[in-house]
Amino acid sequence: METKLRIVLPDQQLLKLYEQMFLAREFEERCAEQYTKGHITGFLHLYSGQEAVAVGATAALHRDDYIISAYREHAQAIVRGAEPKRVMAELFGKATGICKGKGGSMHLFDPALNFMGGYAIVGGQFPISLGLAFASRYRGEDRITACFFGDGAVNQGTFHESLNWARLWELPVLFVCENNFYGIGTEVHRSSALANIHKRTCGYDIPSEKVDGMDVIAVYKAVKYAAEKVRESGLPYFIEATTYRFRGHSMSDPGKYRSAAEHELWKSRDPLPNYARRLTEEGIADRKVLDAIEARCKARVEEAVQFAEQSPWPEDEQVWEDIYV
Amino acid sequence: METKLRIVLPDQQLLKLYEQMFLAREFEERCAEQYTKGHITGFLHLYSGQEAVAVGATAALHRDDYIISAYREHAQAIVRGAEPKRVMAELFGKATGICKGKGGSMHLFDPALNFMGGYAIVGGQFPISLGLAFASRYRGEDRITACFFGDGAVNQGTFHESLNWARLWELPVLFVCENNFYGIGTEVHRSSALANIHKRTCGYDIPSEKVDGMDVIAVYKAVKYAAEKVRESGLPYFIEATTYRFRGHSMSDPGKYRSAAEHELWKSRDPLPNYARRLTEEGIADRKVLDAIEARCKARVEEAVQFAEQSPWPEDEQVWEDIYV
Amino acid sequence: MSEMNYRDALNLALKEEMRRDPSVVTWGEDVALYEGSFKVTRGLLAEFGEERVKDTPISENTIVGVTVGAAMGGLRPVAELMTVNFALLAMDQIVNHMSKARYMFGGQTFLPMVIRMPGGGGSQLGAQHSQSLETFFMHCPGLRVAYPATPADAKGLLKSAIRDNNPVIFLEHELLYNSKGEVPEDPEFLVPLGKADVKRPGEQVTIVAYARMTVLALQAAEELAKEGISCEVLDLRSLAPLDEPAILASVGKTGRAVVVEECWRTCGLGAEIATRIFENCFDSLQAPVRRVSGLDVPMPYSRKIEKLCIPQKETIVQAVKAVMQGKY
Amino acid sequence: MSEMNYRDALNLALKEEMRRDPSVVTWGEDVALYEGSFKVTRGLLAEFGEERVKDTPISENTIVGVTVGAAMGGLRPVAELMTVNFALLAMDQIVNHMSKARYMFGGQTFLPMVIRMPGGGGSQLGAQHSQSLETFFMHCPGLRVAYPATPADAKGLLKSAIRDNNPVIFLEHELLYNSKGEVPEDPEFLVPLGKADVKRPGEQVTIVAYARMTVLALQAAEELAKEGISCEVLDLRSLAPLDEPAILASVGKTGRAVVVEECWRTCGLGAEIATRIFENCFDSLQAPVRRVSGLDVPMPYSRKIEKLCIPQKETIVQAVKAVMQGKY
Ligand SMILES: Cc1ncc(C[n+]2csc(CCOP(=O)(O)OP(=O)(O)O)c2C)c(N)n1
Ligand SMILES: Cc1ncc(C[n+]2csc(CCOP(=O)(O)OP(=O)(O)O)c2C)c(N)n1
Ligand SMILES: [Mg+2]
Ligand SMILES: [Mg+2]
Repeated sequence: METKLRIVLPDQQLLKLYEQMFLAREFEERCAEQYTKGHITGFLHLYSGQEAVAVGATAALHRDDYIISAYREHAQAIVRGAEPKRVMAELFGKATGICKGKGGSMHLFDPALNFMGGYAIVGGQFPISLGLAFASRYRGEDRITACFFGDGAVNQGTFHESLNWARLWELPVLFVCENNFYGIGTEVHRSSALANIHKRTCGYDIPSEKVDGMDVIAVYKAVKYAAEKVRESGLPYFIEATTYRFRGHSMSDPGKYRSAAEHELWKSRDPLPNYARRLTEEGIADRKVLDAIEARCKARVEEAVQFAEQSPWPEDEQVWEDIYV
Repeated sequence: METKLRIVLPDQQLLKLYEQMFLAREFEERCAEQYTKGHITGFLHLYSGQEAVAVGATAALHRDDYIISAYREHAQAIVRGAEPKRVMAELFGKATGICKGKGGSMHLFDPALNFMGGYAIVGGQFPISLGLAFASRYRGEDRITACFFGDGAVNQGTFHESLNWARLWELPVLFVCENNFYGIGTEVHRSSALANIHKRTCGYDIPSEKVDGMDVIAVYKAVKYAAEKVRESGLPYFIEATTYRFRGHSMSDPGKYRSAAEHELWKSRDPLPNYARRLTEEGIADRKVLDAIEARCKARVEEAVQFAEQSPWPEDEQVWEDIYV
Repeated sequence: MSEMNYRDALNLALKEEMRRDPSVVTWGEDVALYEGSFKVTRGLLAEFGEERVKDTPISENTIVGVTVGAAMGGLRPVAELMTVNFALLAMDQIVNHMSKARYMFGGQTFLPMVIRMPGGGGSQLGAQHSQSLETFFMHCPGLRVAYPATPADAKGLLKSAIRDNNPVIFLEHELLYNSKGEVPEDPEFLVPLGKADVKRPGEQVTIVAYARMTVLALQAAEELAKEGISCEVLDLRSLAPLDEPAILASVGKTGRAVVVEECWRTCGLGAEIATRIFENCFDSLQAPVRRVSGLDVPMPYSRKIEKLCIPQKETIVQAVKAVMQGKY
Repeated sequence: MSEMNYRDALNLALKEEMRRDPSVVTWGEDVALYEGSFKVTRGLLAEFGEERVKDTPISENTIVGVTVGAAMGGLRPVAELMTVNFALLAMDQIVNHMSKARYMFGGQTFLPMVIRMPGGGGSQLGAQHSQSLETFFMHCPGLRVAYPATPADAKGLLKSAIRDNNPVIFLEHELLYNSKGEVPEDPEFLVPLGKADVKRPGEQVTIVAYARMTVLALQAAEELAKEGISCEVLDLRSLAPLDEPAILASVGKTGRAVVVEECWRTCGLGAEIATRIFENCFDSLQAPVRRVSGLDVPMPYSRKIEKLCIPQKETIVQAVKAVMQGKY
């Protein structure tokens, strides 16, 4: 028996979760379109399919908590509060982008939102998350750091170094592994001796658990519990959220290494329609309400595309700015 | 109840273990003396106290098996069969050294002995040991690779990357951690979240066990069992041998971070006198036999020192040799 | 001869060498089942099987270290790092181990290994994915470094690298994978490591370049020829050993030089080449050597400003003209 | 002024800055309880406690990454890598993260952090422990790099580095820790980053050097003075930014230059400095700039041959004489 939604959160917030997931999906799908049109170039890693993780987790964190992630982070930034238009402008390489067009898809950052960056080096964010957590603790802030990463990242040396270190220094870090079962074209059991990723924390005395990353409420509850654990104990905690990306690794990957059957199975677990069904079944929203939400999201993303298109390019001189203080 | 020695090995071999431990100790103590005299310079990390590990393990391995280690490896090389005089000459920086004076204390190497090197970068030998093991398996050789390292090395990223990889590729590697409880001046519980090092393999599905590294017979038996496991299964195995270095980290370290009481406790567990006592108690040797062994070792090391002293320096041109084939 | 692209030329080199010598094996992230991030290893798993063509975890330092060990153990491994940017995670194994093992062990071992890696910028991949790190490898003794500009050189150099008994860093330019050219079919066609190649003979100024910079230099030379300036384009092909005799011979003839480097200018390889020219041709040089370099900035993402950071045909043309006027 | 050695000057700089600013924290392998492998952090744990002075596991890439994160989070962390050789394990965090975070995030963050590391060779530590990797850091935009030669500069530069809002690689020479000199007591005594210093004025030839090479250059100049050759010794102190104006001013005056670098010659920083001199003083130079460099070999252990690989007073003297004769 699933918990009734209303026991978990009030209606407004339950609807907000849907809105955020829809916004994220819409954003990513429009990115794909803009990439095809040549407006977005470079690597473009889309989040479609994984929305329940970012949305559920972010809702469970405090606004002050740090979030840090990898290169598949558009949705995470937007759900945290980044304006879709500034993110889209960034992907277009425009001066109005969230990083002035200097970062691009893989390097979104907004200190005002405590969104501490997307990083393109697999595993690069682990040690940085520890430093952020140390700084918070040092200053006596009631802040934890949530560090997002993929299943492929757990074989990087920094994963090990950082898990050991986080426990040793007793740092308030919540590790969130988004296990979508593939690192590019390599399935997790072809890269990890222990494919059951959350079990890998046994060597560091860090508690861990697995959660269904296609269920936004399950993610919300797990992260809520874990974040409070981290906050109270000051110690790290580890969550593995199993999920799936509906697209290839990046726009240039046709994703042929995954079978149609596997794809279909996961498609049937799409977090959006499934959550929408629960919302209506439990009488929290009817189709009209959802339609309105969806229309609002579509309009926001359309506005973002227009904004990005119409925004100016960076000036040539900007090449030399922002290297040193 | 300890196993009776004669159940484990024939007398000759039991005596050989003593001879090797004594030779190793004598060698190291004379190195210390030569360092004080200025004949040996650079870093000098001595093995005194840890002899039971190298001697017990090497005796349990096949002559064809690869051994690879770190920078505290004089004894390991000598026990494997390296001539003390060529090792001493290496430490003196002489052309007759085992690496022509180019490697020094931290880089002993002898392919004829399948002694695949001492490495001075903590953790550097892990991936190399995997490559050696892969090459053996690829050629269908009945050879395993024994990789020695310290308790400090287990927090290096390569430890994690290599353990995962060794299990994933099913490589015949025997990992031997010499836990002497300190990495330079840092005690193991100040560097490892899980101080019980052999438990850290849980994240890689690699079996592991702990053995008393002050007891040459215990080490021999554990490594014998483990090496056969590796040979039969083709899979990695992990041994933690708890031990102690009687000297500072290197000759320049007075070792003040360790209490006198701790030092005394471990001194009472010195593998040499304890093993000598067992040999006499079980009637395998009397004091005269041991005296003869000890005298022989002393003479060999004395000869080594003389050889090193009298050997020529490398020629200047040698600086340019051995970079490329 | 048959026309093929740089990617396929590299692929063919791998296949030919694997057919020729069973001790050649290859591994890297996504090289087997996925056939490589840039598809250079296409068809290898199918032809050579799981024991010779292997996927690895995302563990770059260990990728290189395993390759060192396998080479020490008698194989001829060819590893791929997905891009040169990730070689920064493997600098310990590259610089501390791969380049030094032979020397520090007194010549008792050798490492017949190759680490392949795509490099270069210009695809709007941002600061962490657009680096040109060739100078790092060139600075480190004990390594051979190759970086081909054409499909034929790609094939011939990779084959030589695999057969060489020294450790080789083999760079491939991401923007050249689709570039086409004639490639000899002879499976014994080899391009020697350490030999530069005059890709276009000329009289008045030498343009020293490598990899994609050679392609741009040739375009610039073509354009300059129309204005009556005759450029010799010297393609280094190998960065280590550096073919100093070829550089000095060309500059000795032309009396002027422009060095084009994609890497950062400060302490880039262009400074080394310029210095060797200055040191050796001091009296015969008719103008200061000029460097055309990548800008000393982390690479910005936006294509509008990214292109300012990488040498372009136009910047090479300008530099040549300036050198012709003896101006700095 | 009081006389103290380089080690104690660095130690004092750390103490003064930690007293001055509670956001200054420090960590590294063995820096707390053991007080540092080279004892630079002596007394810090006792004075500042476990939360400000911390031991770390042997995890170099993470040491640098934690420092990046802590700086991003508003602290002024100073990390120690036990030696520069181990920085090769941290090149990912240094080059991919520390040097680029500000730029790739569009200037929305800055990293007031310092990574200290002893470097250099000459103690018979063999190939893996004797490297001079300063050029790697100098090549990478986004970093500041300092490498002092004297106790006073050590103190003043480290204090500036800690107060600077940019990420700084702070190199210390292992063979200089015991060297003595006068050090100002004023806790506001700072040596600016990016400013070279004429350590000995002279007329006929400029010796450009840094760190221990400055010490050797001064000895060489002393000896050359006896033979009537007047050398100006310019100590770079900072390698990035490079004080090009100071270099050009000195060489503009003397017309001759010798650059002394401890690192490998090929693509070493000496090539950069020589090139800048050639580029800018082409017409006024009276002889080719000469480099005195570390040999392009992995460092051998044996002291007999190790010393051939590192510039010595004598090799500098010879180079100056050759330059005075206009010879190459
Ligand atoms: C250090 C490093 N190595 C390799 C890559 C290339 N690469 C980019 S994403 C990726 C796979 C990562 O998989 P995972 O962590 O599961 O994240 P996902 O893409 O599934 O979100 C790889 C190998 C990289 N960016 N950084
Ligand atoms: C990568 C690296 N980091 C730091 C060092 C400096 N260092 C040399 S030995 C050592 C401690 C290693 O301890 P452990 O692995 O327990 O070996 P032990 O010395 O006890 O035999 C350290 C930190 C090094 N050599 N390599
Ligand atoms: Mg994944
Ligand atoms: Mg130890």
